[in-house]
Amino acid sequence: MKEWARKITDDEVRERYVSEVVERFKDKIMRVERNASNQWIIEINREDLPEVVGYIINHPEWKETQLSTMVGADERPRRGKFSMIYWISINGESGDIFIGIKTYIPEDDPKFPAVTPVHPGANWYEREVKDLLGLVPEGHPDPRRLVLPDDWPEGVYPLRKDFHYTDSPKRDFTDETKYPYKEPPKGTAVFPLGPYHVALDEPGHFRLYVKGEEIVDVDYRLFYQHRGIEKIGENRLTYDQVNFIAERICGICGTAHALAYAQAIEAAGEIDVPERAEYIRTVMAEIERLHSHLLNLGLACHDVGFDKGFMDAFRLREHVMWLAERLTGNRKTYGMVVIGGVRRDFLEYRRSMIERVIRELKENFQKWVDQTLSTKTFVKRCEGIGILSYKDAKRWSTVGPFARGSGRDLDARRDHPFAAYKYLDFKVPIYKEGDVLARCLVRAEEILESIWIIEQALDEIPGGDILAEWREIPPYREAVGFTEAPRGEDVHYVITGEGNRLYRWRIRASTYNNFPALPDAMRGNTVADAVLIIASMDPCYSCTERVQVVDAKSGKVRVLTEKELTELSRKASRGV
Amino acid sequence: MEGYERITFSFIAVCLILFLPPLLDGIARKIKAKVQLRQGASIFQTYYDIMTFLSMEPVYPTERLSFRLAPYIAFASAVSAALVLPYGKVIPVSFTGDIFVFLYVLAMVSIAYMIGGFSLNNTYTNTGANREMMIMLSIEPVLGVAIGTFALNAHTLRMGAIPFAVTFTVSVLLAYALLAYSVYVEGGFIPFDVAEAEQEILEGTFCEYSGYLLGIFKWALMIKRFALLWLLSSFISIPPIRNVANGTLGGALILITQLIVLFLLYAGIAVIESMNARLRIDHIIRKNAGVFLCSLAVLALAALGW
Amino acid sequence: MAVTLKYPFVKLEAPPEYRGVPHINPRLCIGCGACVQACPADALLRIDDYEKGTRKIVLDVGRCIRCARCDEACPTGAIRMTRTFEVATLDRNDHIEVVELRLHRCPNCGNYTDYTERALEKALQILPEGPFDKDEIRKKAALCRNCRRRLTVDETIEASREVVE
Amino acid sequence: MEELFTLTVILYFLSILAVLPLRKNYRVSIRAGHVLTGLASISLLAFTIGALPEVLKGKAIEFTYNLGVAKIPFHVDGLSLILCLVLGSLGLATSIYSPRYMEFYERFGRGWLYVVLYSTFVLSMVLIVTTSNLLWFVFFWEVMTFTSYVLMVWENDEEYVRKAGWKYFVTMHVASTLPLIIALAMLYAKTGSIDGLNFDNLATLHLGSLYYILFLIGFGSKAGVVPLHFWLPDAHPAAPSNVSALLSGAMIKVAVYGLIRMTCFILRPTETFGYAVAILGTITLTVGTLYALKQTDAKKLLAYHSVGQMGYIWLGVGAGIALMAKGGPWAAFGAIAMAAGLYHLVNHAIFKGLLFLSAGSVLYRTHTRELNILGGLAELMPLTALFTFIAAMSIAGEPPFNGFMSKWMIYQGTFLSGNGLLVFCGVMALFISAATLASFVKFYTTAFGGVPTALTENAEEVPASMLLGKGFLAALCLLFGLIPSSIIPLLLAPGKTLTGVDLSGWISTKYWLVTIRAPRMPSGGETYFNPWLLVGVLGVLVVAMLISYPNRPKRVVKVWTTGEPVKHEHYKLRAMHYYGPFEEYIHGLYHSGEALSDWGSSVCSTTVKGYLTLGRTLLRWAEKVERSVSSAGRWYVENGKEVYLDEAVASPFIQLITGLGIGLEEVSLNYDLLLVIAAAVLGLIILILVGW
Repeated sequence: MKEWARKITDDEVRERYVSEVVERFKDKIMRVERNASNQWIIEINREDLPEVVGYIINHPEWKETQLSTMVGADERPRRGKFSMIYWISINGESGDIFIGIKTYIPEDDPKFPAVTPVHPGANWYEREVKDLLGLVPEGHPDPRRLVLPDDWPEGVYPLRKDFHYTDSPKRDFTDETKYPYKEPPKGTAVFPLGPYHVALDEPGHFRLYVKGEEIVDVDYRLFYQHRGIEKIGENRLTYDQVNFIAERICGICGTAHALAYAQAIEAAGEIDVPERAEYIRTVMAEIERLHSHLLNLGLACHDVGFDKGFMDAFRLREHVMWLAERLTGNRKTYGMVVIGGVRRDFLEYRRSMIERVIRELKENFQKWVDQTLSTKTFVKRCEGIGILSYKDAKRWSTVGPFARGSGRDLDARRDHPFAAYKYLDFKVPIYKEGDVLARCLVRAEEILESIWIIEQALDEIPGGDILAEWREIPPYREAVGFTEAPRGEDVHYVITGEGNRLYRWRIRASTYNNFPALPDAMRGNTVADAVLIIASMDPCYSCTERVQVVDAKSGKVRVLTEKELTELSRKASRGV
Repeated sequence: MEGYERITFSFIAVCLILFLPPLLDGIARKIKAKVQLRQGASIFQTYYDIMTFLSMEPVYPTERLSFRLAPYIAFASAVSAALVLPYGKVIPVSFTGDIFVFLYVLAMVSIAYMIGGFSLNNTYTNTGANREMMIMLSIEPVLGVAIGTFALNAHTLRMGAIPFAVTFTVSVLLAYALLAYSVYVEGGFIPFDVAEAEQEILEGTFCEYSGYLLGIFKWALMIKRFALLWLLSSFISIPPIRNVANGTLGGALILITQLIVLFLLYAGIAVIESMNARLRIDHIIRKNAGVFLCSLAVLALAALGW
Repeated sequence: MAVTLKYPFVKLEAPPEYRGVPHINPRLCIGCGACVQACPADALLRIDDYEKGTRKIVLDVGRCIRCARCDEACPTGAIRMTRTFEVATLDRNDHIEVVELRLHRCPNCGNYTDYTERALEKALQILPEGPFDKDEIRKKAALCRNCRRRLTVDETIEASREVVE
Repeated sequence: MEELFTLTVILYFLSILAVLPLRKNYRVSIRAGHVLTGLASISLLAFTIGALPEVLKGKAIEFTYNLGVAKIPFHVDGLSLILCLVLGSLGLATSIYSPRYMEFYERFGRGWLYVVLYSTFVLSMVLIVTTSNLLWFVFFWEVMTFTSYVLMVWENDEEYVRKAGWKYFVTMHVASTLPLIIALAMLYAKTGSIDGLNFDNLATLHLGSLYYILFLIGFGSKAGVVPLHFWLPDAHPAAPSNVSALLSGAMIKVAVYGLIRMTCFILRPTETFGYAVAILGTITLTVGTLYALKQTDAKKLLAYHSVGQMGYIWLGVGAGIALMAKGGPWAAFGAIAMAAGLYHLVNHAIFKGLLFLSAGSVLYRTHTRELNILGGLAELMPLTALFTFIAAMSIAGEPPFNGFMSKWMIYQGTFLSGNGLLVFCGVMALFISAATLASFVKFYTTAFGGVPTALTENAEEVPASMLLGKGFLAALCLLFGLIPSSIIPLLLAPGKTLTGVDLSGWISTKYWLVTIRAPRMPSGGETYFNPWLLVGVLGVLVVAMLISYPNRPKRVVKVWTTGEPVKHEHYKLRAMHYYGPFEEYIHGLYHSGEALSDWGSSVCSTTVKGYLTLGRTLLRWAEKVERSVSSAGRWYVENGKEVYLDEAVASPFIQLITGLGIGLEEVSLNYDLLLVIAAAVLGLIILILVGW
């Protein structure tokens, strides 16, 4: 076991953190509970939320803290109250610990004091709780809708237990969207970016308020493709099935989500995963990181018109994709991770395949980096652009390469070792410049580290089972599962339920934490760089759907048949 | 005899002007693909693209005449500009022999692009048009110095006459470099393609064009590039063979040399294009201004007769 | 590695491990519905019609997420991931695969049971050797739930009566 | 021919007389006045055309007005005729345009005063460019300055207008009239008689280089040459647009006339002086246009362009002077260069006049000149948009409009001069041509492009008479662009007179083909341009494409906002943000330009201060006089609304004329009657013209 890993798994260290919090807020704390080796839950009154959460996050000595996730749950059937829990992780050299600050909110007075003024990173979480559960954050600086569409009626909260998952409230399709965007500052024009924009991978909307080409202010909007996965997971699916839906949250970092979910359930159900399975999980996670980072570096090149770099990066990525296909049967959405282990073993021929591909990748990627960094025009475009300061990075609780490019020293693989990372040795690349180039370099170095991790893992992989047997998971246990996805820490929080079903499942993808920081990175840059800055944050995809026609009058959704589709396309192209 | 020669060459010229540019684009795409280690589409792909565009009915964002006529004006100006260049020893339609008229007529392509872009309330098209203008603004003095040097050396501004009259001095060689640079920038090749940047501003003005309007506009832009490069290629290819090229055969020789140089230039440009990222507009202005300040030295050399 | 092929003019072979479109082999399918239970995406449905006495196992590839859970769950190997990946079509109905099986009719009351004839056949086929009354099992297995319960109750009563007597 | 000239003068006087009885009715007085000034302009144009054959033969028309107390000698040669053409056509256009446009200023009243000033202003310019006596030249010059000043401050309830007017008034007197008066005094001392100040007499004298400097400053400041341009961008926009058109279109051209007349015809052209003029021109065109690039006030933008375009004219004229002085084959080429400068002079008068009238039309309908808040006028004012577009393309120098022809000739004159310095000037001119284009793309597209804003959505096309005035100028833009042979012979006349060389070997204009030959040109190196062939080729191609791909909008949709709705007033690049990165790059130049301008105005203000201090010391003995003189300016600026300095000064004259007009007051001169009289006068003009 590596030296640092030993240090941070030390229980004493963990208890010291918790006891400091407990000492300080003695009178306000109602309950302290340890629910997994590195997860504590502290229950307080809702009035004290900003103070306690703010204290831990802005603690002067624990530098690399962040708001990992915040979950509102409708616990009325059980306790007659709503619950909310703020999960704060303490990273870096400081230690390996998740502290959940839990509070209950009565049904008749669904309000709580907002944490956002103390820590802006809570902005989205609190708006989401308001949208989906009807818990109102008081004193929130930006009380606009976040998740729900414009035509969703007021007072209908989809995540409450009395809202059935097949329900569809009557919606008014006739009106065009009237989202209350910020008024443009005086003398500025609006530069709308998305949701349909060539360079955006995801249907997000940025509203750049520009003076000529200079970005003065930014407003944004997301959740065009909100799919209500959490609700499905809580109602329709069994634990095992959820795992596969979790994998499909993201087209790029599916394994990270599946793994985070599986680990959450494993933590709640105290399932021991065989060591070989942990190694295989690690290798899969790193393969995923390889292809994701190569994709992002390629796209960064593409966004500035450097197609040689783009094509070369994608060609390298193609090898990784091919490898993934041979290992798991698919290029993405590997379907490897299940609760208790993995589904496919690394047979001998697969091992040699990995070794070969990794060796080639190592050589070629080094060449790619040299070539790209020697392209002056590319470096010129990336240098000094989209600077996110360390302070802003911390303020918004950013994660992953986006945070590490701004000098934040955090990486869930090292700080909260999961899977086989505790047995392996690797570096966490950190750049302090905070610009696009720094983020690209972080990714480039992480690719090399990933290669090194895979090499180690293949060397050290033990024999044995790959799947642990598990029977039943005790109901109403809470746990968080976390992984370091390519874009940063992914956190899944579960409350287990009865009948092989989840009671509450909360997904927090890494982009969720990174996104609100983008306006800070974009202000003061030019329109030309906007797309590059967005790409350098590496936002997550949503998968597209088939063509559906929504009849604006009746609100019915109809899927087109072949004939109609052909007819429609013909009409569109002939301009009739 | 004279008449037949003129008609033949003019016919070849018109064919070249109209139908060579897409092929050149296709070849450039193929070369880029090869540089990027791709297979790449067929060299005729650009023809297919243009034909597809031309067969489709456009969707109009406005009924404003300035928007609707812009592609036609661009196309007509690009072709007109290309028609006054020498093909062999023949100029197909000589409404002028003057390089300034050529440049101004060519600039009308950009003006059409700008007017088209600015006739809408759309920040994308506006920004594209705005950038086009700034590039033109910043490259114009460099072009001016190049022409000035040629004028000082050859004592004429007639395109057909400069390559025949120019004497090779240091300043003229540098003027060639300046001309090549300005042709590259004016042609809007990467890293100077900011006005039609796809990822940043959705191809600028083209964002709102569709169907055959877009087809005509793209075609016009290709012809504009062709005209610029043909000018450069004439300037490069005529001087070395001007003494041996006599009569009709000489004209044919010049035409073939021009074509070969054009292909070489295009190939070179394709390689440079694929190896570079797009610059930002402020980078470009700074770069062009720097080139201009350096180019003043060239003008000084030319004034001294070197 | 040459990455670009002249696809679709050149056929592209998927690797042997590839998880492609699932396909139900109707000859093997016994209509047990295990795959329907396993499917996270509701791509598989079981539709019973007790009037006509049919069971439909409906596979909608348009909904399938290629997780291969059905493949793992199938007791007969009827549903298998193929190596096909070309699923683009203009009509989403092309994606639907239906296996229709006859439900077993209870020999006692004449109603349809909630299992198919094939499932029954398969179950009886794989009966392990053992010290129990195979004929009795065959007889009872063929009955519908109600009749079986009634029969069991009757038998128990009879048995207890025997004991009493 | 001089009868027509006399008729012009009489008509101008008549217009002054005619409005005095009508001074109670604002609209009628302005209409009546402008009918007469319009007729006067037609008469002047007729005179120009009538005198053309004589002048082209190299002869001048000479005549003298003997007013008893004074004799005013006139000498009309090619140079004068060019200016007569400008004044005639521009005067005609403004006369047609103004009656409706001046309704916009009805709240200020005093329509009769406006007409009096307008007529005096135009007439003074006509007389400046035709008189051949320095004393009268300076006298009319002062009349021109004075009347233009009063017209400039017409909108006198605005603080900035009064300030700009005062700035103009002081600068003109310090930097323009003063040097001229010094020169006049020195020459008078030399010759000793008023007749001795006749130009032909002065030309026989050998005069020192001091005169060059005096004339350079005197005419340079009037022409708005850097660094004495600082008054212009404030003064020209302050005036009503029709007056701005005359100020920018005609008045500053008169300064060029003066420069050529004084330094080439009276003094001898020298190379150094030519280079100085060319370099000043280059600096002016660079500074003026680059400043114009960042303006968002429509009229201020146009005013800065007046500075810039004056630079082109000076460059052409300067190159002409330098090359003519060089002698030999270059002299002929110099004549071509000077003709290029004069060509630009004529063209600038036309398109800048048109642009100011267009800006006035926009102001008339939308009550604003701020480009940031305008937009979408092309839909609502289609003809105005068309005329503005023609003018914008002309000033930007796009073929086949007139601006291109003159710029092209300036390029020929500089690039082919074989002189590194002039080539550099040409390079700058080429660059600034692009900047001009940029600026006018902005001007046109911000005001006319896009969707109407809240401010403009109720605008409609301006009245027919205003359109007619602009249409006339737009037609001239096309005429001088497409048929250069219609004007080039006239433009070559001054050069011909100066050099005495036969230019037919150097420049030939056959209908529409212009061919230029420069010294040392290799055989087959002549440059030529045929605008008709260009238009033909363009037209054929456009029509062919339109036939192949007919342009009928079948599907009109909203603009693409990438999926989220954006209000159209926010979805637009604002005028102030056009070319941001470029302006940012050259902001150093703006700094130095401001420094130059500050320097120029501080020199002037120091002079004024010194003058006032001197005056105060000298006039201390007469306190009464002192008070009224030294505080006149301040007093005027502060109380501009109540009392007029000009009115006070001119009141005896006005009262005299009023008295004369009393007799006519009974005659009910209504508009219709005026038109009948106008038709009669028009007939008279035609008769005279035909008679010759």
